[in-house]
Amino acid sequence: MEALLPKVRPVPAASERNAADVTALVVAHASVNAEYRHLVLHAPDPAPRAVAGQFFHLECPQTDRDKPFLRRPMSVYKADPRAGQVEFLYKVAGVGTRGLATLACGHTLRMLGPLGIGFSLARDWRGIVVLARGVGLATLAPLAEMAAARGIGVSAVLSARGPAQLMSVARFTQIGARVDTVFDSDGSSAPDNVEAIMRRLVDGGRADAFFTCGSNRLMLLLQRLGRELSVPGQVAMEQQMACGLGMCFCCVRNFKVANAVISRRVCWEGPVFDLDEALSW
Amino acid sequence: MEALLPKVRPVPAASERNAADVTALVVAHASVNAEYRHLVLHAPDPAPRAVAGQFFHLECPQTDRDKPFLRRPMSVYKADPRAGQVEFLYKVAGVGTRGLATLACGHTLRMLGPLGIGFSLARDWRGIVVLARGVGLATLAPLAEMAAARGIGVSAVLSARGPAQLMSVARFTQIGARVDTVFDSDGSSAPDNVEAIMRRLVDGGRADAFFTCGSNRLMLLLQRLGRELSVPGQVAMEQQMACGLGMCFCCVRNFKVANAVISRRVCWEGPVFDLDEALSW
Amino acid sequence: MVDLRVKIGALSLANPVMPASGTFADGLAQIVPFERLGALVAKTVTAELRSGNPTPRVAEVEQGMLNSIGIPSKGVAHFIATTLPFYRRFKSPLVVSISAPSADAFADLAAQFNLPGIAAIEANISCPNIEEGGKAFAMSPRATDAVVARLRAVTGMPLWVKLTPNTSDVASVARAAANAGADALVVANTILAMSIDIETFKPRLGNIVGGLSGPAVKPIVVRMTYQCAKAVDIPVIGCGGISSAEDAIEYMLAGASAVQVGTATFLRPQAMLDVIEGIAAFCARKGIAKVSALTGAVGDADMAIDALEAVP
Amino acid sequence: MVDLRVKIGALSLANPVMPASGTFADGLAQIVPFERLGALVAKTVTAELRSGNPTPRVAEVEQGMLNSIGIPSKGVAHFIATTLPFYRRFKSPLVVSISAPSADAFADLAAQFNLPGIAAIEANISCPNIEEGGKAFAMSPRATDAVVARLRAVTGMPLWVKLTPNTSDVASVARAAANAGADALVVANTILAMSIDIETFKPRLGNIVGGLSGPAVKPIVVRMTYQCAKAVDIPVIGCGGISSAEDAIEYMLAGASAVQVGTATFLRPQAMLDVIEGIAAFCARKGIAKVSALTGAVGDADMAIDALEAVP
Ligand SMILES: Cc1cc2nc3c(=O)[nH]c(=O)nc-3n(C[C@H](O)[C@H](O)[C@H](O)COP(=O)(O)OP(=O)(O)OC[C@H]3O[C@@H](n4cnc5c(N)ncnc54)[C@H](O)[C@@H]3O)c2cc1C
Ligand SMILES: Cc1cc2nc3c(=O)[nH]c(=O)nc-3n(C[C@H](O)[C@H](O)[C@H](O)COP(=O)(O)OP(=O)(O)OC[C@H]3O[C@@H](n4cnc5c(N)ncnc54)[C@H](O)[C@@H]3O)c2cc1C
Ligand SMILES: Cc1cc2nc3c(=O)[nH]c(=O)nc-3n(C[C@H](O)[C@H](O)[C@H](O)COP(=O)(O)O)c2cc1C
Ligand SMILES: Cc1cc2nc3c(=O)[nH]c(=O)nc-3n(C[C@H](O)[C@H](O)[C@H](O)COP(=O)(O)O)c2cc1C
Ligand code: FES
Ligand code: FES
Repeated sequence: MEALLPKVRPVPAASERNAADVTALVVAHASVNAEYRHLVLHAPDPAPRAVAGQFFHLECPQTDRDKPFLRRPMSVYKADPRAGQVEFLYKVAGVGTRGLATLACGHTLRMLGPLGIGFSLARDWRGIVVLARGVGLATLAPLAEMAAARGIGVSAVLSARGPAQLMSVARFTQIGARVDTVFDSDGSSAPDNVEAIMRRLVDGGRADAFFTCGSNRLMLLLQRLGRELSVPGQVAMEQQMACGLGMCFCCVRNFKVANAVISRRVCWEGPVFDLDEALSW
Repeated sequence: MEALLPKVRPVPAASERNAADVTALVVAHASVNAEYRHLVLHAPDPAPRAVAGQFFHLECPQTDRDKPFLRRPMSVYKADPRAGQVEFLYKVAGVGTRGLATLACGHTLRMLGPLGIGFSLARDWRGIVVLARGVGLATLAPLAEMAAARGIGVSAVLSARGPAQLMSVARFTQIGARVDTVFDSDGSSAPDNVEAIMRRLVDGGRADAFFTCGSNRLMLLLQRLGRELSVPGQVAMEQQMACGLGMCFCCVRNFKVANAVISRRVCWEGPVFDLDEALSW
Repeated sequence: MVDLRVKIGALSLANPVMPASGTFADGLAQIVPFERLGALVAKTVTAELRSGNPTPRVAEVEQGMLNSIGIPSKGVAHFIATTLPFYRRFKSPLVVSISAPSADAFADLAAQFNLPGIAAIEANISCPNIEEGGKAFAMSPRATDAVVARLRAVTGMPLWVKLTPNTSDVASVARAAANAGADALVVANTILAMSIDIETFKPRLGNIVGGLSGPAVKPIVVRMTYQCAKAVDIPVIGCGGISSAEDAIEYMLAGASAVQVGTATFLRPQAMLDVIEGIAAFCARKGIAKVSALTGAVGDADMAIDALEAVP
Repeated sequence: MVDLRVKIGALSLANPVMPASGTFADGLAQIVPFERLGALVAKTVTAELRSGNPTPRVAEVEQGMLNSIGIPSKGVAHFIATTLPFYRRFKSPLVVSISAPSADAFADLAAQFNLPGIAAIEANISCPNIEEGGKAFAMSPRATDAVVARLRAVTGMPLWVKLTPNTSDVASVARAAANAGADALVVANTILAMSIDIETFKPRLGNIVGGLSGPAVKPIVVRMTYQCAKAVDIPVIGCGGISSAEDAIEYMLAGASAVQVGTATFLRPQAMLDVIEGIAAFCARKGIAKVSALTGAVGDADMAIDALEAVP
């Protein structure tokens, strides 16, 4: 059954992967809102061949105030092999991202990638539902485009604190996605309402699979619905990383497979995992 | 005997000193030759009240390549209380001075000082002889001005690898100093010749005291001559420093006092010491 | 207003910040009003004259420095005649750090400091013990017990014992010191280290090896502070790589009742003042009325531990 | 051309640079041609399945990182079936790192690696010894002697013993390992450390404490390498904070015959290649024909020591 492919998909060996540590050039870098920044880089191969759900490990600049020691993982927000570009959408959260935020056009950035396993789309799917919040948008926006390119319809439910925090809506509407927005500010992001929207999308035949990222609460909601309504799903997860290459075992998360709890490396076996196997974090 | 004042002078207590850690503004910064740079700072009180032989402890900027951890000591090359300026002449030697060399006009620099004990001039001296090489020039140039201001004649013997390495000659000639230059390139800096010049200056009644800095070899020469010809002297010494404030005892050097070898802190009991007591380094 | 006072046994300090021994002297009075410090800690003094180690005595490394000063000292008589009167001018309590090569010599020295104007004795037992082939007392619980018991017998002063990080089991040493009668522990001295100039092939220190201090040691000594604070009931004073209020707070959360600042003062002479102000500001922001509430407040009890279980 | 070859006992390496155990895996093959490394060192394997420690397992500190991975392992059978065949594809010698909770268990495990395609066994004896209340073997000379002697009895393979820096007297531990039959020492594993988030009051590691690695530990471990190399006649492999050719050279001058690179690979995946090239360039510039001439070449014999002598 191709719809179940994520579950049985073998983890690709190192020889089937193609990461490289490249020096990329900043070509645009701007604030999206008070917290998020959008970074566009010109990067040599293989970086622009990243697929939705994959990530890069970024060497964040040191500043007088901040001395990030480790690299920081960032999902690819857009990758364009023809233009030779890679984009990120990130939240200024701490030491590393504050350093990143100081990059100006013309500066360079070392980045390792593409890393990890991206989203999978089964050939027989006709519609997918994407539920995103916060940073999750950065990860799911390119998935919507990938789906559209394969003729799969996309319904996106985008959750945010308020309209000012909403991002990337155009990325979804441009590919013809049906977009629902829900907010904390007007109460529409409450679980009951999100669940109702999801059920309507499933009832409307739009949900051959669920995709989510960015919120533990939404992940659990979608997992419960997926089990009840027999909709498969994928979730992109985060974890603190050191190497990004499967070497250090820092980035593990727990998954429930059959009756056992197993740990998997987010950077190597993920960051995209089967929704049904994911455990709360 | 005032001429012997450096020997018996008590080391001033902390309460008689006036160092502060100030933020100074770079107003000029240029190369003097291939190795040396001249840095001019606008600095708040008490920095511009530094006297010849005193030094500052500079917080050298970190760069991508260099991360100086400790501060670096630098002699005051010129201090002008009315203009509120302090100047340094320094050699780009390693981690710290490479960092320093990146300062541009408008940048700021933390500096602690004035530190240490400067040169002393006895009231009854009529002429002093200054023997300088390399970095020693930076330390001795303001001494010449201090002497001239007190009506003491200055004879300067400036030693360098070649004419291209000679610096600050104008600082000496402007105050009417008699300047001899000696070079490695033409052999005139050889000990015998320097000694001959010195003896002539003493014979000519120009040497009530010797002053030197920057070369162990020249220091020993002057010490020997001073003992033979009963000319007192002062030497400004260097040593690696951590605190600059007499706290860490990193910066000690050995001195011979009566028949004992004692250690003194260059930053606190010095950097200017009695020439006769100094030991080779 | 945040209450910054802390108690180290019977001794009350106006705030938890004081200098580390050997990184503080009269010269700093130009920059720092000594009255504002929680305590004054003098450089370690020995009974006899000592010259210290050959130069160079300092080398910088990444985020830290090596020193091999080697406790130069003008001896106890000079200290009592000169250093003591100087520090007595300030109202902050004075802690006298002492060192000696045997337990008996330690006791002889400590006995000479039963003097007014001294608030506590800090026994720097990280120094070589000639009775154990030059191994520092604080490297072994047995030698620590021996020297602290002798010290306790001769002094009624608050007795602080400064441990070395160069030991396998700092908690056992801490317990030995506490059981032998220490009133507080200082954790810790410098970590033995080395640096070589690859251009000249020479060690960067005249003494070949020296003590590492500064930010590089902080995570190691925070761990030791945590272990010691769990091991004993007496106060622990944290010392190692503290250069900001954040660092000091981390030590306090790990179990320290107060902190000592060393190397940071070399880089920023007013560092201790910044630490005091920063702690007050932090407590105010967090709604913490007394800084002493930070001591040992690390949230280690209710850690959310994943139920990891491996399968092939 | 500089001769980069070094010998670790009977084993010849094409160059002195190899990864540190636990910081290396197949994933790096995308970036680094494994044939160019002096050796390949696999992640420590245990006999049984182990899950490792709770998350977060990593925290960054100044010039270093803390990890509390805890040796997750899929067990020896999986290693032999899967990991071994993978590494055997490369011509660089393979070093298998092993760990066990008792001397007997160590020996049982080592005996299973008397297999073709393995160049050496690295015994990671920095792990807890259940027979000593969980203290690491390498914290004491006695426990080290016991485990190394047992290992020596069951394996004819080159036996490398990896020491812990968390000990009072690393030279004695080194001597114990050498006397019990180790062919080489790896100096050292990580230094036990801790970091607390002052906003949340939580330890930054799920396991509360973890191992410090990276540039911050270099001066400490260079010192240990120097002490161990002076103490034993077998080769010492330096490991701790090496991220450049300069660092590697410093370790070799201190006495290391080869070096392992760990954390630096996380920051710059091609770090080992840069170290190899940098060592070759350094030797060429200095006119050093064989890199092995660097080993122990520190100029510590003729140090100009000042005749310091104190007077009041
Ligand atoms: C595969 C992957 C893809 C990601 N993609 C994006 C993205 O596209 N845009 C974006 O804004 N962020 C993304 N993140 C999260 C991003 O890596 C972290 O926000 C960033 O590392 C924080 O670094 P910092 O130094 O700014 O903050 P820090 O000071 O390191 O930490 C700030 C807070 O973030 C937490 N944190 C730190 N690192 C991580 C991490 N790796 N994962 C989760 N939490 C972390 C810390 O515990 C702390 O609470 C992704 C993470 C992963 C693992
Ligand atoms: C009181 C005093 C006044 C000084 N005045 C001047 C001055 O006016 N102009 C000037 O160019 N230099 C002066 N120096 C020397 C200057 O401090 C050093 O050149 C500088 O610290 C080197 O730092 P770096 O990081 O660039 O080099 P590093 O990488 O630290 O060292 C380069 C070389 O210089 C040696 N060195 C480092 N620090 C010192 C030091 N404090 N004293 C002596 N040698 C050192 C090192 O051992 C090494 O061989 C003075 C030193 C002292 C103690
Ligand atoms: C230059 C220097 C001299 C020191 N002298 C002493 C000393 O005399 N007695 C002592 O107990 N500790 C001494 N120490 C250790 C410090 O008191 C302190 O324990 C150590 O430096 C760690 O703290 P820090 O990282 O804040 O510097 C000295 C440290 C330095 C750097
Ligand atoms: C994430 C991580 C995992 C490690 N796992 C192991 C291990 O499994 N076995 C081992 O002997 N050492 C392990 N180490 C220690 C390293 O091999 C090395 O001794 C230490 O990191 C010091 O070197 P470095 O500073 O170059 O990283 C690990 C270190 C790190 C950072
Ligand atoms: S980050 Fe190292 S294994 Fe995932
Ligand atoms: S530099 Fe600290 S005493 Fe002189």
